[in-house]
Amino acid sequence: MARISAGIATSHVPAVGAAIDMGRTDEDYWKPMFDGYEFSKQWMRENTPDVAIIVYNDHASYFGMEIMPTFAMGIADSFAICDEGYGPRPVPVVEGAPELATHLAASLILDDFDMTVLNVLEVDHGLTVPMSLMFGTPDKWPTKVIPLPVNVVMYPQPSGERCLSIGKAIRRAVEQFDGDLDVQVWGTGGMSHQIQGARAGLINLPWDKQFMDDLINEPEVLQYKPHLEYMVEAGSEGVELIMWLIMRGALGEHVDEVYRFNHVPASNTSVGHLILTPKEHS
Amino acid sequence: MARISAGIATSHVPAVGAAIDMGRTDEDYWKPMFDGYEFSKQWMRENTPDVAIIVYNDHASYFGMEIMPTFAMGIADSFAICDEGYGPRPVPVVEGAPELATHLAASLILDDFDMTVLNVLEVDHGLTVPMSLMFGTPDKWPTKVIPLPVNVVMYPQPSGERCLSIGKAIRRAVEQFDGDLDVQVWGTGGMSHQIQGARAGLINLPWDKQFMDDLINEPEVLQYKPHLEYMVEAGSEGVELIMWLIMRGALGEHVDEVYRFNHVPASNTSVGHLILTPKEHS
Amino acid sequence: MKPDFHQFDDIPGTTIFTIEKARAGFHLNQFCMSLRSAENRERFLADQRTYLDEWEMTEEQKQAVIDRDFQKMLDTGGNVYFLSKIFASEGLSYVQAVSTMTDMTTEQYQAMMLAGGRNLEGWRSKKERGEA
Amino acid sequence: MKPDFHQFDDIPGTTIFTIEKARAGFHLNQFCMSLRSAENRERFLADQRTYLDEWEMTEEQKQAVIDRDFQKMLDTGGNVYFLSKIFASEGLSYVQAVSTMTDMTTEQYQAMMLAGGRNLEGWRSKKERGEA
Ligand SMILES: [Fe+3]
Ligand SMILES: [Fe+3]
Repeated sequence: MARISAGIATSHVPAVGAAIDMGRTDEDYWKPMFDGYEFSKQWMRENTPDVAIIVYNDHASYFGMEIMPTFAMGIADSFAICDEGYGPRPVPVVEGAPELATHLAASLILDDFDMTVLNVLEVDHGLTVPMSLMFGTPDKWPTKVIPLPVNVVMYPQPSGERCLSIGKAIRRAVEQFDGDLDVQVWGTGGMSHQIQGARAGLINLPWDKQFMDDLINEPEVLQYKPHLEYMVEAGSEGVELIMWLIMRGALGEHVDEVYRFNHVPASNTSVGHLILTPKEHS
Repeated sequence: MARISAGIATSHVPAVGAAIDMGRTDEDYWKPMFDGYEFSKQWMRENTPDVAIIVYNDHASYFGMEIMPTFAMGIADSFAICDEGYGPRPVPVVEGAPELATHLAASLILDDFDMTVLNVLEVDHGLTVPMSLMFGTPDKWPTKVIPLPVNVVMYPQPSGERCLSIGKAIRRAVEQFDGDLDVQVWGTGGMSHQIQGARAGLINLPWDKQFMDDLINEPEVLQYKPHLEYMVEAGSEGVELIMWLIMRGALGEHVDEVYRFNHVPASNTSVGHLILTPKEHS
Repeated sequence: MKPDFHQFDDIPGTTIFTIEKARAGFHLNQFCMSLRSAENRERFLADQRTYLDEWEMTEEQKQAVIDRDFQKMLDTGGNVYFLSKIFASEGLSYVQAVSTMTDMTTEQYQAMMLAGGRNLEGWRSKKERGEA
Repeated sequence: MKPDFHQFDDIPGTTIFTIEKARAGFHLNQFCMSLRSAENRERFLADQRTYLDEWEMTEEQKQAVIDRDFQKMLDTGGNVYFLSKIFASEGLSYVQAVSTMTDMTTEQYQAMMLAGGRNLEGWRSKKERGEA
């Protein structure tokens, strides 16, 4: 039986990827942030999953406006790295987990989630920056990946209830997979940030910390937070945080907090990071 | 207030489009079938809607296997005609209804349907053959169209419950649109047919007729019919009929049967056609 | 709900295009999609082998295309709507192509359709037919 | 549920990319997408007007691109992730480009970020700010 062993939440700031790729992680600006992920890299070495289901959003990198799925899933053997305008990040190609992905996509559709199935997908910083933060700079990623792109860019985004609910369905589906796999679910994006307009640069660290508390302790209440509140309180791009709800839904009712980290700023963003594990018998 | 004034169900056989395009509708083979649509063309002249929401499936015409959405919606100004391998059908370009479509797509996402939004779409015989059957061969289509492509080609298809349910959500959304529009919903595809394998040519007219009765009178029961039954009893391609449930869901609890027609065969297919209107105060 | 990809196995003479089959047939089906343009149809018909070698298909799939063995194409992950682009490129109709997958000639198949189509009796279950 | 595209109107200094805006900005955003290839980035930078004229954008959108007036691009349907391809093609970072939409210099903006970012107080509501 496959099982979900942990959930990871982390911001996915593009400048963090650039800092890694240019070897600038020891600079004064960046060091405090990267230091905050040292625990996680160590923890991840000891808890490397077979497969990471990475919930993220594409940032106009692979998907143009021709087609905008609400929930999609990459079931391919591998996923190339997007050119986001600066040339592709120099990171290894991302290896897929087609057997689990096929099972998962089918299970979700049978559970009335209207998935878009992707046999071809290139992945952007939303997916690769979290991998760099958790795994460093290996020649080959140590885990296989199922990309789960969510529309968080165009209103209307999926509701918080829908996000928590698809997370729960992912948990059920993973547990029904015939195969002994250790699976993690990663929720990426956020925390508070706004990268457009006269209000750009908005950061709301107290709100971010409360969001983390609620995500851990009260996801059934947090799911009803309207998107308008994310946008007002955490900035127009803060609404990415609904993707953390998917990760949380996949962990079951109660969780243990393994690690928590906050840092301001990385580029325009409040960085937040959690490692959670399902509480036994929950 | 916009309102749903009628539902149309019809098969969408490609050979029917070819017969129309080549002017062969008076031939012995075709005449009985086209005669069955004469009432409908007349009725449609008197009941031309402002917008037809056409539920259909793409037949590997626009969508390849790179990306396969479960439910999509075309919100563009217009939709070009696909080249399905024989050159594009010589029919007018299909004009969109972007304001209603935008409202509708957004409403459905807010109701937790995980729509894929299409700003670009070319439409195939699944959409254009029903238009030819209902409107004949005008220089310009008399109605605007919102294409709603559904995955019925790859298992798992959306469940019957999900199809009926999105139909109901379409009804709610149309009624909430600020604008005085007459809207029809068309469900296309079916009836029994199988166009592959040693069992090709399967037709099950008694089953088709029962399906029509149940669609009209017992959609709340019919929604639970498993896809396996469609495939066994109505052929592997008979599962297209789940798209009729979307139309039915959009008509409310009770309907009047304005017209019904069955004919066997058109090419490999049992042809079925219904005109239904919502019963007043239902 | 756990997907059941084997629930279709008992249907005689029928290949259901599942998400698993779609993965196996991906390159075959993408090759078919390329035949939506007149230019590619011409190139394909002019030199099939060369055209097919541009695609990451298995040799079995390529040979099935050259042989117009549609059943083999279904078995190796093809879907009939994709495969229709192959016979459309030669101007063949669905009836002409589909009948090749049955044990009938096109004329016999046409006659069966005109007489009301294939009767379901005897075609519900491989077990009932003694095929399973 | 009826969509409410106006619920965001009271947020100061913020443009929410709705499905309606996405329609208005479609060609602008598709132009931006084209800059994902190095070849197109070069062509664009070599002759911006000619490159822009290949797209069905409004004159207002084209001029906004030439002026690097990102606020105007947002107003006419652009989304910042798409628009990022414009400043990426010149090697600019998000901070450099984003700061041009504020009333600060890039240095002032950087300093604000280092000091903890923009404080939300006073930035919740246009009505509260007397802007509405
Ligand atoms: Fe992001
Ligand atoms: Fe069809």
